[in-house]
Amino acid sequence: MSDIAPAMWEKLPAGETAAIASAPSLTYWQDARRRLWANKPAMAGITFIILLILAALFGPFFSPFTYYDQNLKLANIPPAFDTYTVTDGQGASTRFFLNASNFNLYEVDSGGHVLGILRGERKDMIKKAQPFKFGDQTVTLDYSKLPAKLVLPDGAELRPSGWSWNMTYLFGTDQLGRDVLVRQLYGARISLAVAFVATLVNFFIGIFYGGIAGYMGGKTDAVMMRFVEIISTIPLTLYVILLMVVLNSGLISIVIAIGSVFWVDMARIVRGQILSLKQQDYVAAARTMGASTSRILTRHLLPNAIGPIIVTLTMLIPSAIFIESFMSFIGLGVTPPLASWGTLTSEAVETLRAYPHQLFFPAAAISLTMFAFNFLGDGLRDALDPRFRK
Amino acid sequence: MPSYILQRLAMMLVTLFAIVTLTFFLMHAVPGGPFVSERMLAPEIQAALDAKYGLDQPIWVQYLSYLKGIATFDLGPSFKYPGVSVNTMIADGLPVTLRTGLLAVICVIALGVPLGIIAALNRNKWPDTTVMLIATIGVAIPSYVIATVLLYVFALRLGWVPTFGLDDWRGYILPVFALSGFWISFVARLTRSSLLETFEQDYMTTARAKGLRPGQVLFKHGLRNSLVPVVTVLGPVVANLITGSFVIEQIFALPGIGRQFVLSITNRDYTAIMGITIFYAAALMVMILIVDLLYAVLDPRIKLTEASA
Amino acid sequence: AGELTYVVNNESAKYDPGTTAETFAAPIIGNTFEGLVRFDAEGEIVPALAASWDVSEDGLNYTFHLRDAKWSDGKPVTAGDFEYAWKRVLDPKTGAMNSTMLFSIVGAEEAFNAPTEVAGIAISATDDKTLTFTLKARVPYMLQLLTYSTFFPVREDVVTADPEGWTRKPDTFIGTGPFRVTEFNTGESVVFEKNPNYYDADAVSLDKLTFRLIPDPATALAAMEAGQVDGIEAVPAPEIPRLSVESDAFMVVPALGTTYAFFNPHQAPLDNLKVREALSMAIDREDLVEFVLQSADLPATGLVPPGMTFGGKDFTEGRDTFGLAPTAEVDQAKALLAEAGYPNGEGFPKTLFVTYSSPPIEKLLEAIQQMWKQNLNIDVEIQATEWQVFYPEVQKVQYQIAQMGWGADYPHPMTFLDNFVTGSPNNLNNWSNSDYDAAIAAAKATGDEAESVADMQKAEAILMNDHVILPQYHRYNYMMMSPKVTGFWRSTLNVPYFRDAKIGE
Amino acid sequence: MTQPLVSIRALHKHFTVGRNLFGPKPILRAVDGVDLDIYPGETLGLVGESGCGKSTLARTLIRLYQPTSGQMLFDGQDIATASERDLTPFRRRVQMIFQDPYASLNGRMTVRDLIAEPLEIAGIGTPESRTAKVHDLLARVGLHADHANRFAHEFSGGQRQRIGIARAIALEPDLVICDEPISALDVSVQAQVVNMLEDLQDQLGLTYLFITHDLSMVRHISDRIGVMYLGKIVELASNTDLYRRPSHPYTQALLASIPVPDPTATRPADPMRGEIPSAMHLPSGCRFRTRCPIATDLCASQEPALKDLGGGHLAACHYAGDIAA
Amino acid sequence: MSAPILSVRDLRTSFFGQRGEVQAVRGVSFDVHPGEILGIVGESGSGKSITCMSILRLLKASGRIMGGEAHFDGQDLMALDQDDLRDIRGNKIGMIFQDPMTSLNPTLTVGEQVIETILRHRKVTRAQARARAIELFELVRIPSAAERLKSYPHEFSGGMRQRVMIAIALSCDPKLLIADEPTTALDVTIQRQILLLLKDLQKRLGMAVILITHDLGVIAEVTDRIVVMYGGLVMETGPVRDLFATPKHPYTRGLLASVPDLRDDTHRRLTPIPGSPPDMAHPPAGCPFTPRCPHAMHQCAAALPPLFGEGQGARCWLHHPEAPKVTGLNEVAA
Ligand SMILES: Nc1ncnc2c1ncn2[C@@H]1O[C@H](COP(=O)(O)OP(=O)(O)OP(=O)(O)O)[C@@H](O)[C@H]1O
Ligand SMILES: Nc1ncnc2c1ncn2[C@@H]1O[C@H](COP(=O)(O)OP(=O)(O)OP(=O)(O)O)[C@@H](O)[C@H]1O
Ligand SMILES: [Mg+2]
Ligand SMILES: [Mg+2]
Repeated sequence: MSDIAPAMWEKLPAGETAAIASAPSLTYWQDARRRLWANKPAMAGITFIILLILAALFGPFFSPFTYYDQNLKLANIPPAFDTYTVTDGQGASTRFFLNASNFNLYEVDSGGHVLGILRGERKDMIKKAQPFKFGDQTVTLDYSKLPAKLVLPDGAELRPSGWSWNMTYLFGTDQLGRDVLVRQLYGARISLAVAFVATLVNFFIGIFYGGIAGYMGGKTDAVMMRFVEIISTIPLTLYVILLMVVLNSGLISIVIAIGSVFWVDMARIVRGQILSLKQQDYVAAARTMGASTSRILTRHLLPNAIGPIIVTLTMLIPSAIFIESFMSFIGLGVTPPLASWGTLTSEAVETLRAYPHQLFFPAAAISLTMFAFNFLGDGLRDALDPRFRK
Repeated sequence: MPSYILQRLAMMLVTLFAIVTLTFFLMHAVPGGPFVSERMLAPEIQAALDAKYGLDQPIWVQYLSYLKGIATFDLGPSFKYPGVSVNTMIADGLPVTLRTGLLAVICVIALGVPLGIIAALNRNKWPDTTVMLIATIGVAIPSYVIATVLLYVFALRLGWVPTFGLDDWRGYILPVFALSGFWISFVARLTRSSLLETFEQDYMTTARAKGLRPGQVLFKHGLRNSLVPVVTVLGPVVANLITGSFVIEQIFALPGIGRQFVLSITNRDYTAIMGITIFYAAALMVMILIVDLLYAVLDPRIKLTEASA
Repeated sequence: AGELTYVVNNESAKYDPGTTAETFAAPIIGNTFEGLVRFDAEGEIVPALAASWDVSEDGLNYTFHLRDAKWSDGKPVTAGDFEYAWKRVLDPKTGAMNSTMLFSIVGAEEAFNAPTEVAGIAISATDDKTLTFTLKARVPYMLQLLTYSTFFPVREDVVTADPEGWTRKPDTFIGTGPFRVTEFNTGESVVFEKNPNYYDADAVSLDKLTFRLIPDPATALAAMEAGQVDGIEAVPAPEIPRLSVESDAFMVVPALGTTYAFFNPHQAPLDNLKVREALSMAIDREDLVEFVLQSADLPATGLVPPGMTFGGKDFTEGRDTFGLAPTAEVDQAKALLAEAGYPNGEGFPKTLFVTYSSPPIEKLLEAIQQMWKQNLNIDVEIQATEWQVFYPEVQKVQYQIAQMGWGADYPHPMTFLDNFVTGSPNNLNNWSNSDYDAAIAAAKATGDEAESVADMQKAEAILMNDHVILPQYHRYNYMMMSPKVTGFWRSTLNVPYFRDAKIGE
Repeated sequence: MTQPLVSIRALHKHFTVGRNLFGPKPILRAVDGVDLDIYPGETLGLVGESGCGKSTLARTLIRLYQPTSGQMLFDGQDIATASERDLTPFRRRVQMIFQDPYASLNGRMTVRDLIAEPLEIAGIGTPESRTAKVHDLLARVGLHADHANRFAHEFSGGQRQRIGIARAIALEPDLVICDEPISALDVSVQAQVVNMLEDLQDQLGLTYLFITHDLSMVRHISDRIGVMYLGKIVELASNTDLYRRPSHPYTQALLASIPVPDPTATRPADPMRGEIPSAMHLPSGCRFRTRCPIATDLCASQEPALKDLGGGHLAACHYAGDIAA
Repeated sequence: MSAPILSVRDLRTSFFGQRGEVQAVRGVSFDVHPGEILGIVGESGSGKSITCMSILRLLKASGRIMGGEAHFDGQDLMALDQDDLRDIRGNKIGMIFQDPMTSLNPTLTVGEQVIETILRHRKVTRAQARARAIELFELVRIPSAAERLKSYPHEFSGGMRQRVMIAIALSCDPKLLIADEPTTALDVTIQRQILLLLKDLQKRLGMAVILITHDLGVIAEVTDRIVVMYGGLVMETGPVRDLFATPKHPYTRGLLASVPDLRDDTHRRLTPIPGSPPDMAHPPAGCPFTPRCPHAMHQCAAALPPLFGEGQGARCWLHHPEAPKVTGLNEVAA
């Protein structure tokens, strides 16, 4: 009646079932690391940041330009343009493009490389026109009505023959004719350094300060939090000016300035979290084990507050980048011609209407970096919180 | 509780005193002075001006007389704006700043928190991605860029709102938005992250097991337990917003105290610097006190005396 | 008839004509007050509250005969008002910023330094309609000076009633000009109406004039383009090329101003004339204007800007270029630098170029920095600090190169040249040259205009040939005013006058 | 007799509860005058109504709560007032198994970290040796070595409790305070754990304070048993004594309520009546009188003290001697 | 017998984490009839709680119901839409969670947590709901009920919190109560009162109860039928008397043998089942109890046995007709 072999009814010898091979025991951090590695967006974020750092460090070597080399004649060139072609009687043809915001013509080759500015004839101030001679051909730039147009001698309008990326200056040039790309790579060095310092400071001062205040509670907390209030109310500008007078400009001063004031928000947030977390039983358990305050903070409380910490950390990065540009304005930051993303951005706001590309690139760089940091932050948060699973 | 508040208020005075003292000496340590202008003043005129405003006295004499002033709530006359007292200066600028600031606060709460909720509820789905995308850009782009772009697009190109001023209600839209953009993003992210954490708690399961409606589960059980970090940032944010922003007031030509404050620093208008700092400090400390009180309301396990004694 | 809104970018802290020295006060004071004389649209001195005047042969005694003018509250303007106003400025307790402007009057300086000497001030109202004063020495530009607000009358009764606060309230802000204030909205706007008591009220057309404060020029431009205001005081520099072709509201107004930098002749390496000259030669001023400023400003090779004419001839006409050119003279500059001991820039010590925080200026300096690097192979570091930090340092003459500039107080070359006289408070590089001082003194002493001009030109040459300043460009102002508005003008001293403004269709 | 390891005298722990903006807050007397000695090597069972203050007593004893008043000596050291620093050796020698397994396990730590933590704090061993020890402990409490990589939320209630137990015995402490260590475990694991605790006691001479509601288990494991009611010990006796001769009406009621694992057994109807008093409003006189079947006027007016019924059998009832079964 | 009020068929639930799938519940079926108390006992970690949570679809994010049905009152809970399900939860089906410490919201007063449930499902005023809450608190024997409504969970002892959970579950007079270890933190006097309360409700209102507990005394005392779980499976099921009298599964037998005997003073060593339960991340192919079973056969390791027998069924190969006989399990002792 049955298809079960009689042998199957034999008694199984003891210890027959082999213990399942057990995976090596991981500590929380090992486990977190493993989970972080497995998180694709986080890895993409890290990759981006690493590439960015590499680009910032080595990118400029591959560029024919430096961050300070100006070519005033090629100022404010966009990263892409419509090209026009004019052919003279000898059959020599010239490709060029028109910068509609400053009414200059620039010669380009067929690959989109900018060759130089074209010098026209005298401007006719009344008719708002300027003739340009190409061999025996004359093209008149008519800017009496905007947008400016190019007119052939027969009165017909010269139409673009196509468009091209700017292969000489991939991101265009700035107001002094410097390569935006290279400047931005240099800017990345400073801004990333600032972001790094801000992160470090938040991590090592903000988190611990807030953590200690929250965990200790009582008088310690009261005094520590009043100190935070003092720091956050003393006018930053005054403080920065004083620093600037005492220390002079430079990265060190920025580090000191950011380091001394830039952790108070984090401290507050961490404290708030710790205040409610410290009531948990696992903290009580750790205390009964004789865990030191620092251990309770680092092993128990802070990992459980990681969500808000990471959000705050990633939020504070752009703030730091822009505070740096504000400090530069006062005189504490980078000295020209060096620029940071922050100073590039604030400079470019002015030319937003005429040359939007000058704002676009630094703003995009900051945004992309923020995305990278956010992906990384989210990944970290997920990695550090075992309850979140896909 | 009332005694706790009294205690905190007393402590506030001590803190305020420390802030006043530090700011006062910091301010005087910084180079420049209220009479440095575009031109060189003849030395005799400089001396006459210093004498007129008591700046020729030793610093501690100035300090004591300033303290005497604020003890009677007199913030003194502005050095830069003769005939204007700092009290008036604040009273003049405050309504504008308060109006925009409070609207911004409302926006931060009314947009930031719901956006965070939407994102958390749709974790890793498109609404979440969208909100987080916008929120990331919202923090990555500084307010002056946002303000400039908004102004260009909505006021100039589209003409939907006036380019400057608060003469009608539409004038509020851009400044309030530019003011609150960063914080909306911040609060949205914070709310999302905190909510996700709360969603994993056992009592959320209990709440669902009771058959509560999703709204009840979310707002009564989920949100409240997630609000501690949000409230923590909101406190100082409110203080910041209601004391104005230089950039926004500058760009939208609003006569508020945020711009006033920055100008008073560039001008070294000593009394104005002090006055607005005191005002800001008071606002901040009150907000932080409120936050601490809210902690105890939000989470009964947090004891007020623990929050700070 | 009509209403007009004009945007200003800055608000003045003080509107008291006697005490303020702020340029931002000028638009308000200039339209609410008038002094003895005023400028017309062509920049000529014309009678204002004074109907006529006499100057003594030696140019020391001035007698003004006032017309029947009224204050904005209807009270008559008397010579005593002037006497009071001027003596008030000379009282140190008043806290006037420009008291020194009156020091050329006999007894003025003494009275300022010792208040007991007030009686010695040689200003007197001989009767209600006659004002006389006596100068210590000839002041060739005295009439121009009198257009400056320090010389405007103020009302003793309102001033003594509230010495600090009278300029804050419309009803005590009593002036003599074509408009009177109806509202002071701090941080926001100042609103004027036509002053019915103005002596030439018929000429005034506008009923209401609003100065709206919009601190950000980009916003102001947007407001202008959106048609929300009628005129704006300034436009953002990057917009100049576009506006100059696109907008019929765009105006370029010459400003009597020169932007230059001080070389500190007491600090190495700039104590070497050849170095200074080389540096000055090596910059391409035309490129700076065309590509960096992108404006119509004029490349400057001298101190005094064009725009001041004597006998129909501009002061700068035919002026030497002092070895400089609008474009860079690279070879000569290199040679000079080599002569100075730095062939091809080698061994050139570390040099700091300090400036105040101002994005356009910093950009300009970056371009100059680059030109020096490219043309002379020398490295100059730029340091920008807040004005309040920068300026006191410059006053101490503890810099190597410092960015600066000067705008005229009155349309006369002396407003520039006087700054470089030994001991002048604005002589910020402590340069001292006895020939220069002598030439200036001579220019002032002579009653002959041509001679005076020659002396001044000689003085400028002395200064420029010593290359203690690095002239960059002569400024223009770029503003917008709706084409509907006629009769508006802005003086070379930057005061917008709405006295004759009319709104057309 | 040997020196007690723990000696508690007149211990009080009061809480203020609720929120009262104005006026005094109500006081809750969770532990209200407890005298107790725990001798080395013994297992002292503690039973009592839920909410009577057992956990509070345990938490106060381990100084998670600061006692309101009273004395606590551990091995001669005053631990009621000692500073946290002075408590360090005490902390190493006394461990606690928490009543709530989940809340007392940090959700961000792997089981390995959780169990290794006391070892780490004490600075014992290398990471590898600690991991080995963790595996050993896991096996002892009936978990897999494989579980070491997991997090608390991935376990069932009983599994969590085992983690807590493994953690508490990791350091081989002198005294383990067990706050309902086995109530979340199934009976076979209960048996395993109890056997294990007993083995450890034999091997290491551990002392247990064993709080539980399981009267069969407490009888099995304890040497002496204390019965608590509303913040006080109402009866204390050796386990055989207590079960043979329960001398407090509450103890009697307790014993009568024990469910028997025999579906065929019949039991008297609910033996306990009357209103349960709250620790905020203690009744006058005897705390138990509101529910006591034999309460008299005396009970309402006078609070009975613990009296010795001989052989270390203490009971706090005016009629203790009379009613002893 | 009446139609079952809850009928669970082949319920399977898994958790998905970094370690892959953890099969917590692997095909559980049982019925609960109106007015019946069904006991669930079993190894800790055997999936009792997860089974109950799955029935109400209350799993956390990482858990997923892989299949099965649960018919309640004619509706398949697994197929119901969320709105209808919500009307059932807390109303027709009350649930008491195992861990009272973390299952109550720490930021709301316990009173509020009871009242909101009543307000959700009953058309009553707040005052009425409050009165009902007080009544419930008295029912579960929380002293000073009215006053303690205002307390927060952390101010309650473990047992008191558990009673709050019970009060919440009972607040709407559910037709079915799922009680996951409702009395573990209670002393026996109160436990008894609660159990009597449940019995009373069962009788009066015809409430059905699923009672999960480790306390075989409680099982014996109050349940009608029991389900014995091990390794995510139902190992044995049947009327409580039969099961206690003649356990047919070696696991059930081991379980019963582990209980200390109250009448025994000898301090005899307890007799637990040796070994440890299977890891559900790697469930064995055969009977999960095989490694610990004293009677394990090759067949046991090879294939999962079906449930043998009507009425009292056991999932054990020993009940296969061809299996060798073991005294006391598949062969009644002589
Ligand atoms: N979130 C989770 N992730 C992974 N595995 C889980 C999760 N929750 C529970 N499990 C696993 O599911 C299985 C069943 O758990 P369940 O809580 O149902 O056990 P139980 O029978 O209720 O045990 P106890 O009697 O100890 O409460 C356990 O092996 C547990 O490890
Ligand atoms: N943190 C606290 N704040 C206020 N009251 C508390 C606190 N902790 C406990 N209580 C109260 O103290 C009393 C005793 O609680 P405790 O937890 O010690 O009881 P228990 O004997 O352990 O009960 P169970 O057996 O139910 O765990 C209870 O009435 C409880 O409400
Ligand atoms: Mg307890
Ligand atoms: Mg369970």
